[in-house]
Amino acid sequence: MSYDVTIERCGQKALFDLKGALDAVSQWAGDALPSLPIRPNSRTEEDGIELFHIGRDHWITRAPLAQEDAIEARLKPTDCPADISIVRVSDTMTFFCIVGPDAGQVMSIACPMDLHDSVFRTDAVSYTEVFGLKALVMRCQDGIEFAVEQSFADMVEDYLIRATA
Amino acid sequence: MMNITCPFCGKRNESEFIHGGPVGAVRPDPNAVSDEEWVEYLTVTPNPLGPVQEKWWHARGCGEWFSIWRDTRTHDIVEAPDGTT
Amino acid sequence: MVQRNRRASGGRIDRNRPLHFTFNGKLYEGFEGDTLASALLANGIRLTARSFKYHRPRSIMGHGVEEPATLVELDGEDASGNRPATTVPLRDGLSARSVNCWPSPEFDLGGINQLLSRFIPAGFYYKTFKWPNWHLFEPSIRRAAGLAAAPESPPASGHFEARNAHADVLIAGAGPAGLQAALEAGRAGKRVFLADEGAEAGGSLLNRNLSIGGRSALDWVEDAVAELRGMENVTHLQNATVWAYREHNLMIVNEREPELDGVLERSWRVRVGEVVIATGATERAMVFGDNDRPGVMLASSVQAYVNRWGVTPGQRMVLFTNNNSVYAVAADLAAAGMQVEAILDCRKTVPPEAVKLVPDIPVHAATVAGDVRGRKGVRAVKAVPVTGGAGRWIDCDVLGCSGGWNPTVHLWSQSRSTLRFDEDLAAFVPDEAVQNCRAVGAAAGDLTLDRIVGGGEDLAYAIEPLWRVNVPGQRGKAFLDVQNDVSVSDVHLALREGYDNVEHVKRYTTGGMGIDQGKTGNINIIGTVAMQKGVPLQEVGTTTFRSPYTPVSFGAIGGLREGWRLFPYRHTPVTQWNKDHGAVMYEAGARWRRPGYFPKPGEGLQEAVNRECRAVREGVGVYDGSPLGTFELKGRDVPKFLDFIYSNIMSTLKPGDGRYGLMLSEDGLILDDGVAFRLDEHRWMISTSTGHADAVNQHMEKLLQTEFPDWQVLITTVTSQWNNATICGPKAREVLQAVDSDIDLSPEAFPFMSFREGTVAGFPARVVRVSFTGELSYEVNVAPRHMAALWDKVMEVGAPFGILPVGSESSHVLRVEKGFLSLGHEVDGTVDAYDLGMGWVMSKKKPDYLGKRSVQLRRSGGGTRRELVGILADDPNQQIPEGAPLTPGGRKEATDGLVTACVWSVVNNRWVGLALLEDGHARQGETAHVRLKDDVIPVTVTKPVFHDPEGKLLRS
Amino acid sequence: MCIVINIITIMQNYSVFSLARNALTGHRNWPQVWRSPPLKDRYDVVVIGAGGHGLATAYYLAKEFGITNVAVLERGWLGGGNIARNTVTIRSNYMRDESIPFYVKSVAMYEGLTDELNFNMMHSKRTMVDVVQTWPKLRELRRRQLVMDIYGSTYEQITTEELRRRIPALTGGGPDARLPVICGMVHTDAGVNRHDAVAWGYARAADARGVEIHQQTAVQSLLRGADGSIEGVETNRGTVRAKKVVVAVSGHTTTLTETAGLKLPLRTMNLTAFVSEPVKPLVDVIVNCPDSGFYFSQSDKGEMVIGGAPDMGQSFRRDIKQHVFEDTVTAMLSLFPSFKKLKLMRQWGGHLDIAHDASPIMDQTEMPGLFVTAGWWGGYKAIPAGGLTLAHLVAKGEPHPLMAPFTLGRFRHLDFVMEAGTTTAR
Repeated sequence: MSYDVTIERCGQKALFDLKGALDAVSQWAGDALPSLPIRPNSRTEEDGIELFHIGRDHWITRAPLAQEDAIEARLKPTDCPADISIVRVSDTMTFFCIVGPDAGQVMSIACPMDLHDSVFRTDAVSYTEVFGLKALVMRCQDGIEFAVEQSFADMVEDYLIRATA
Repeated sequence: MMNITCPFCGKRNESEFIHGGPVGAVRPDPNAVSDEEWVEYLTVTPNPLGPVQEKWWHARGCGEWFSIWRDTRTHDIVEAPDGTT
Repeated sequence: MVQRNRRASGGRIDRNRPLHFTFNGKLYEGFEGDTLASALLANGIRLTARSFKYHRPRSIMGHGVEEPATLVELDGEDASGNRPATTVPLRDGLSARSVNCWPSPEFDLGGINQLLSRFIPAGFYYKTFKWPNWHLFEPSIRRAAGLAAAPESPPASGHFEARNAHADVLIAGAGPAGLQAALEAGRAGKRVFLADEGAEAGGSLLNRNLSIGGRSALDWVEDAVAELRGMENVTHLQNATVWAYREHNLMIVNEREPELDGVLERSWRVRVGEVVIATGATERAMVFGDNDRPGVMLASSVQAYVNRWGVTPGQRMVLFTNNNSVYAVAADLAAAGMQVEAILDCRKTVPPEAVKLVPDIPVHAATVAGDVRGRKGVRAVKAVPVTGGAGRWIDCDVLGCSGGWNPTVHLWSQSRSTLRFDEDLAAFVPDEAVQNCRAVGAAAGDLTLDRIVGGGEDLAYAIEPLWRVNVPGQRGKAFLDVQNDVSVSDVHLALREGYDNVEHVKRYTTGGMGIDQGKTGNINIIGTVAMQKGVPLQEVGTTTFRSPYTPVSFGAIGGLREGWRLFPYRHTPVTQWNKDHGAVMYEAGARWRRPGYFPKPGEGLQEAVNRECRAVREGVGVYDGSPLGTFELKGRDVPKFLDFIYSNIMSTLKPGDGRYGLMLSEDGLILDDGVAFRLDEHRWMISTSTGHADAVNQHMEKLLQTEFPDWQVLITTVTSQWNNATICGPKAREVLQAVDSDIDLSPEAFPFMSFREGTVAGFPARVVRVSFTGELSYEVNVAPRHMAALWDKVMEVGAPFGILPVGSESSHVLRVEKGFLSLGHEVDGTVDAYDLGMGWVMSKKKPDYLGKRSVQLRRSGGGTRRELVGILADDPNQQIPEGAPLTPGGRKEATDGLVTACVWSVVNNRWVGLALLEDGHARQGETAHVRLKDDVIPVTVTKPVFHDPEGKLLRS
Repeated sequence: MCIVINIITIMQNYSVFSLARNALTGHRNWPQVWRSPPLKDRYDVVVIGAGGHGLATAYYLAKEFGITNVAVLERGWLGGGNIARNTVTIRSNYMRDESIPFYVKSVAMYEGLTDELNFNMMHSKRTMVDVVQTWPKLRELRRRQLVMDIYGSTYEQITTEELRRRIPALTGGGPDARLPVICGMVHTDAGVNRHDAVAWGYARAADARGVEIHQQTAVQSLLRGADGSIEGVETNRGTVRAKKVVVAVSGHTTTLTETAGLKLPLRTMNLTAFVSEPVKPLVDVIVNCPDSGFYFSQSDKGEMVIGGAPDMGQSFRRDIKQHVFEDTVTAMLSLFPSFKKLKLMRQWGGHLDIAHDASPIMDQTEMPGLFVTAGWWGGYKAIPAGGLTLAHLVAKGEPHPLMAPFTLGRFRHLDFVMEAGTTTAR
């Protein structure tokens, strides 16, 4: 038998990089975004818009690509004050979903981080290593979702195919 | 491969980090020091047989730069950013 | 095919599943559950090997990883070499050969060495083979050395896998102590990782005939394994060796035959809170004359073959011991119907409870084995009083020895935890732990079952150490390391010559440096050294225990990563287009795969490059500049920050304008060159060279987070948010117009070194007027999702203008013609901006910036500098090799320069070069000399620019 | 100079004849390779560290400069430092005028060392072959080639076909590989030998010339005299005085010099190596793969001796970094796929100090009479020339021309000797 997983190279989504102090960012974002997660490496979601707290004074928001322009219009990256930074980064990452009973085993080949559900809870999200690359890892329905820098996507796909061959 | 405590992410594999060298002297005012002092600042770093304070970058993680105290004889992290060991 | 040494019943083998195998070409039969060793013994095969140095006949001595004597080479699909026969699971169709003997163990030509043995003592090669030189002898020495042949090919099918795992506690060894520890941890709800090197759990209990609480110990094992199987928090692996103990409790495990199709072996990196070392103990050999004769075995191994594999290695046994453990062995053998002729026990008095176990077996106290008869197989052993004196011969075909037991402390020692010599056990045992680990069971020196599992029933362990038999009249060599043929006389010679540290002894004699790493013999070497020097063993100390505990195949260590995945690789949306259009792709900086050039069918590199360059100089070309590192900087302090990291002034830039700049390291070396643009009051964009994008990112973040935490600068990497097609050449403006943009492209509205946002071909775009070619040039940045479409549009619209894609080879030519700097060529860790004729980039106004003081200091030394110049050979068709040195007058002496680049210039229709030359700036017009192997090329020194020196074109 | 009264002991000649003669007497009459004399309280020169450089320095002090009242003090056992741990690659394919002649000299001295010391070094001049996989690396190696030629060191480019003919096991790196093999560079001067023989040979020969070697003698601190110059050393066996002290303790240089308040631009790093199981002869050259980051050669015992990149960070712990180790292994398997079935038999680490510019430091320090030889990254190949030139400095007070570029003076104006990163086989 070989691994019982399905692997999907996901379509693009809207991504915005948010940097700055919690108050400054929340204040500027107002109701354009759900409330910012405060616990390190955790995420929140409200009607399709997700927020990842993945670094000190650093968040990423993710939404369906269709909402990209609308969100940008609300966040007004070019107008935001000097002490915060908002940058559209939708194209910078490619997401992969690994779902199925053996998703955990496949991830244990790819990723050195402890993804056991007692440690990496359902709302967890974090940058770590996947196949030696910086990657954003989180849970998804029946498995794990992760993203790598877009230019590496072909290589990661090659790796996953080999790992589950 | 060490298990290094990142102040934001907690314990992670050393392979997620990039070593940034020991914490050396504070950068002197280059217009106020002698040549000798400048050369020493540039080239002489702490090299203790024992605990050394050094910088690490969580490059494949949250991007935080931080410092730890690590014993160069054992690689034990004698003081992590969050005070743990 | 009769297995004449196979017992009628008993053993953990399946007699209903016969397996056929060949050994040295002959066909034999064994059973499911056999190892190659047990099957060979079952078939009465005695001679299984020849020794490394003297080619003495050898047989199987042990039953596990400790086996020193019999190494085999496997053929066919599982081809591999140097495998102890005791660790090779028997398979149907298995084909094995003895290593190190030719043509066969029975008749071995290398055996001639035995006759020469007195001429080749330890370290003999240090003293001879010197004249006329070692080369004369080396080939034959090497042929003799090595054991098995090297593997000829990778595994025909399947692949290796490496995994990560995490646990609260890892337990190495599933013997009684390991199982006990696993049950306790598992019941406590801990995440447990239990790994054992054997085919099945049980450890020594599989070999012995013990009971726990009145039941067979093996029933207890079965229950334990079943209970563990029921715990989802327990991972239990057999055929899995914990072979390395790394810092911070990272344990490396090698799993053989994992249950997954196509996976040959699996390597586990297990990070754990606590390590429990339950690796048991290894029996030690006895040291006496001819103690390597076929039929001399470890007593516990004889017991293992009888109990576990239903094999009687011989008919008439003699046992030789210095401790109690062999009495249970004797009892088992007697019960199995073997004739045990005698037990030779070097102890003055034998504990009665031991004797009670063997009522019908003669026990000779204070007696040792003084000699052995039988070159190709033991025929008799000489029982000699330990005090010396006349002995008597006892006929036998197997001599089982127990020199006592060594706790298996390899992992413990690898963890840097300390050992101490325990006088009662006469062995090195775990002492102080320096990482979070503990040893349990025999590994901790608890050599009796009751101290491990409640109700365990076996004999107390009482030893009187005997490091070597020291009675007169021993004729044969007494071996300490059977695999490397190291004998007591070798160790004595080493000591006599002054190699008196145990590490010297080990290196001089090669004792303990075999594949078995001296598991049965090292302690005897230490003991022999101690006896000779008259010091306690503790003082002699052990040699270092190094990973791996047992050899591991490199394939498993590598896992999936070799081949194409060895290094990451990066693509742009244009990569496919490049391949489709015949680009020669190769590694550029930062792991990008880039087009080197685009040859037409039948076209060579130079022709293709000339074509591409001509297009850029005379018409228009386009290249994919996506890999350039790009960062957005935001905040009030960005101007201050940029002024600090660049050598020139950036803070004065107006929104929409940009500037080229150099980044220096603090010690004044050139880190990177690139451009900075001001997008608006607080937003900036900088671009770096492809190769240094990551380094610059690290550099900036380090400064901001560790040196200037209060500076308000926020950095976002946008290298992959903006790809670019850079349109360059006299017709660039026309082409961009045709591609259609809402940006006013007129030179007045959109001058050189400025930045505009708008749309190009209908896509949101950032257009930048920079030039790395010296021509009018537009860097059109769009989102990657639009890049392929933009590229197609540019090629389509550009076709009438004769647009060509430009590869990195042409980019190189174009920048050399302009004398533009390339970090990989002109910058090699010694030159500074002044040397490169770029003094203008070193700000005089700024009191301080990174590298300023160091550059001043370096130049204040007043030494001559190597400065960037152009060089032209007299013959325009004379190419000068890049990297060639220049020397004074072309003489063969210390160089005074270096050719950094040389290209065929399409605009000058000749070869032009760049060089770093001592005092080069002052030597314009002079002749310098490029020194080749057998030739000198005189060159005229020129300014380092061969095209549009005023820079009109790029500003046009 | 004063007359030196030599107490040269007769060194038993090693030859096939002496071996045969001793065989007949059961090898009972071989003399001690070195004496164990009592430790005196004063010597002309004290050398700290009985490793390759320390022993060589002591030997050449005695042989070339007649200075025999020399004690070599060793904390552990003679030849037990990095010389017991290195991968014995001897070569001179460097890039800069400062480096090449020094290593050319060292290689030449190594080739004559068996006769010089009457001890078989098992020197095998088997050439080193670089496997080139990127164009920038080829450009860099070509650059070295012509500079090396000026100093008589050989470096020839060969085609991929020739490369594969010379290294049949090199079956990876094909045209479609991640990093295709472009060509090879052959350095015929390179070789390997037996590291223990180097330590023991120098020790035996130095001892025969009167040098005393004291093992288990740990130097705890350096003693500064009233005039600020070195006065001797404090050891676990008492004070030993000397007007000249040589620090040759790779890795621990700063640990010692700090006891005298000196500051040196050195950092201690860990470098690891490993060997495979012994197999029949397969590769008869030193294989160096700078683009992949590993190198290896096959020992006369049949083991593949493999080395890779150093660890990040300072370390005095001789440890294995699993991820660094795996990088080396995977790189090797990519070019030598048949090694997947070869087995790792032993691995180890060693620590060494690296200078700010990664080139060696041999000089008298600002403390008169105190000399250091340090910053040796791949210092094994430099032992003979390092020992000879340092002995010259100690004896004559001025640097030997070959070592002049490696003195501390270069840091005064940051005139670094940048050879760093020019190859993995350092």
